[in-house]
Formats: sequence, structure tokens, C-alpha cells
Amino acid sequence: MEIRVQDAPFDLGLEATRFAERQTGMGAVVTFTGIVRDLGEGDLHAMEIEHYPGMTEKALEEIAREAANRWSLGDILIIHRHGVLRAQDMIMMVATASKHRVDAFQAAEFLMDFLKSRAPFWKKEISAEKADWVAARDEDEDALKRW
Amino acid sequence: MEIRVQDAPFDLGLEATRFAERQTGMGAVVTFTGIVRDLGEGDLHAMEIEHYPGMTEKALEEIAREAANRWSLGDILIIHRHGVLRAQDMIMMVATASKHRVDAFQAAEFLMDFLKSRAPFWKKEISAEKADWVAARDEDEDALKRW
Amino acid sequence: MDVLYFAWVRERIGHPKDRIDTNPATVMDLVEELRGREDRYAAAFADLSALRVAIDQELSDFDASLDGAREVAFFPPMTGG
Amino acid sequence: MDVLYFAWVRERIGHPKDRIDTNPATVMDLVEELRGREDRYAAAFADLSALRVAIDQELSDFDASLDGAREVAFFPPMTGG
Repeated sequence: MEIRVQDAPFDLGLEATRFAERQTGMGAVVTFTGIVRDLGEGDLHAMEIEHYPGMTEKALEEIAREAANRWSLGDILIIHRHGVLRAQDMIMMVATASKHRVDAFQAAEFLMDFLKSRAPFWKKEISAEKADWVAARDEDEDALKRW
Repeated sequence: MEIRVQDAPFDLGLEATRFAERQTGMGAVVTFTGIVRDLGEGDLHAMEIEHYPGMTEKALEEIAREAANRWSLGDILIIHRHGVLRAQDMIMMVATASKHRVDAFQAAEFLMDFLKSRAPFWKKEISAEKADWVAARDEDEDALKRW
Repeated sequence: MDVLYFAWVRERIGHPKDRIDTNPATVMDLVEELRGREDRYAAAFADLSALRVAIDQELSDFDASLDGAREVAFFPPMTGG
Repeated sequence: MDVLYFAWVRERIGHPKDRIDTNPATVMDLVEELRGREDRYAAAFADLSALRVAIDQELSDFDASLDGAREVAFFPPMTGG
């Protein structure tokens, strides 16, 4: 289990390869990568991600531990960036490894659902004219109910 | 949409990076990678994957098209190897990109479920003593019913 | 019409392909014709519930018509991924 | 006791942290005390349904006891991922 909260960019390819290669006996690896979306209005210049140092790591560890309890997993990786990111930058990734695909998929979705609404990160979208804190979406809160 | 059926190995890291980097306006990328599992009895020496050239490509294209119809996706990648593979070798991968995570996850699971049971690949497990065709699992057939 | 075999069906029959000059009306008619050839065909087609069939590279059924078909393939349930 | 603010709560209050020397019994008591300080605090805590609270880095509730708490944090619903 590896959890990293960092300002620095990460290399999805390198992380995915390392994660897959360090597994033994696992038949399935799932990765999820979150990317700063250009909002189409063409003026999203940056996204700033604030977090709560200390609590962030604890919350992510707790979410990962819960996933490890619920599914048969070989490994979990969570990387989440903070600070200022540009459109197309990678914000975060999770990876899960398991013998069979269902566990790897379910665990990755679970990690994402809880990471979205229970880990202390806050996004601010910064365009030419304004900077707005992203509002939490009801559907993200609702997504927790299925677990 | 990119579909490749090949004998050659592929580089998960390189494929994941290329896939993610060629997207625009997508906030979520999911990858699934299937790996030859050492079966624990310690004697799985190789896996041979046979396929039906011509039909394989058509079947994968049809499955990918169906996924593209059902979810809002920016892109789909499917790579599936055939020939002789060793334990820990990567067999196949799918990648999906979408604005939001739910579509990317759902589409990746859909692709995997149909690829498992509707694309003409057959696996043979080769150990020191014997070579057995892998039997289809009822749960893989059942998995199709949820879509 | 080409008849293709994959995986253990191919192994049991001993080769990957036959060319058929008759014109069976349905897949079942073709199966009956093949069963009559030799024991190894009869063995390969003994339990149809363990087999799948594709007509011109599309999954199909054993009662499907072969009218216009150019390629029929028999194989076990797929195990990709 | 340290009181931390994040995201727009931090911006509205104008700084990331206060040190409190009183001993409020519950989170609500602490909120009332902060509201009484200045208008910007009253504004930040106007709508508690828009706020979350953590006690010693664990998510908690507004009616939770602060007995033994060393760090309380207020912030909007999280939006990570």
C-alpha cells in the first residue's frame, strides 16, 4: 500500500508500470487517473488544490484500509497532487491489483468515491476573470451510499 | 478508438501515457490490465492464447462501438495479445477516457465483461506436466447480464 | 464453404480447417455431416452445449441457416481478457 | 486549542488558523464563540449546512464534544479526486 500527497507532478506511465511490475500472482490491475479538464469555455487557466496536511494522509490511509478489508487485493496505490495545476495536468491516480478483475474494479471505484468526498481536498477553478471554489456535487455524496 | 491484436508485448506505461495525453477535455482515464497469473502451484510455465484472426478484430470493434454508444466517452483503447506468454506477462489492456469517472469506469468494466466472453480468444495453461484449455466460468457469462 | 476449428475443437479434429463442397441448409445439418466423417469429428461434436458457432465471423446458433455462408467456425466458449 | 480553516472558510475569515484559549464544550459552543468575534466570522459560519468539521483530523459533527480536542478544523464539503 502506497499513498503519496505531493505538489510535484507524477508520471502515470511510470507509476502504472512500477505498480504492475511489483505484483506477484495478481491477474488484474486497474488504474484511475483524474485530469484537469479544460471546461470548454476556453478560459480555465489553472486549478488550485488545497488540502489539510496531516488529515489528508490519515483519511487516504483509512479509505485504502477499508478497501483492503472489503476486497481481495494485492496492492493499492494512491497519489494526489495539491497546489496549482494547469488544464490537462494529472491531478491524482489510484491503482488496484487483484487476482480477478471484479475486485480490482470495485476497489478502484470505492477508493475514488470516498476520496472525492471524504479526503480533505478542495478545488478552485481559476479563469481569466475569476476564481471559484468547486461546489461538491450531490451525486458524489450519493455515490457513497452504494458501498 | 484504437484496437490492436498482436503477438508482440506492449508497454502498459507507454500506452497509458499516450492514451491520456492524446485526450482533450477529458477528466477521467481508466485502464485495466490483464496479467498472466502464476497459479500458485508454482508450475505454470506459460499461457498460450489462440484467437480467430479477422473475427477477433470485428468482435472487439463491435464491443467498443457498443460501449461508445452507451456512455459518453472521449476515447477507447483495446490491446490483446496472442501466442505464448509467461507468468507476469501482460495479456491485454483496455483504456477509457471520459469527462466524469462513472462513464470511464462503467465502460471499462463493460469492455472487459464482453471481451472475456464474446471475443474469440482461448487460453491454454501450460505447466511442466500438462496443457489445459481454460474453461469458461459461469460467472463470466453471468457478468454480461447486468448490461 | 470453409469450416474452421479453434482451441480443443481444432486439436481434437487434428487440423484447423476443412473445405466443404456440400450445401448443408443449417449449422445442425453441417454438424451431422461432419459427425459422419470420422470418429474424431464425432468426438469433437459430441456435446454441442460445449461448443459455439460463428457464421462469417459473427456468433450464431446451431439452428441458423447457412444460406450464403462462406465461413463457419466451431470453438469452445471464449476465455479472453 | 488550534482552530483551522480551509478553502473559502479560510478566505472569508482571512487567515488559516486561530489559537483559542477558552474551553468550549462542543463544536457548536466553539462556533458561537467564533461568530461573536467579528462580522467575517459570523459570515463564514452563517450556514452550517455548507460546512464540515474535523476534530483532531477526524471528520465529526457540530454537536460533538471538544473534551480533550487539540485541533478543530472547519471547511466546505470536500472536492478531491
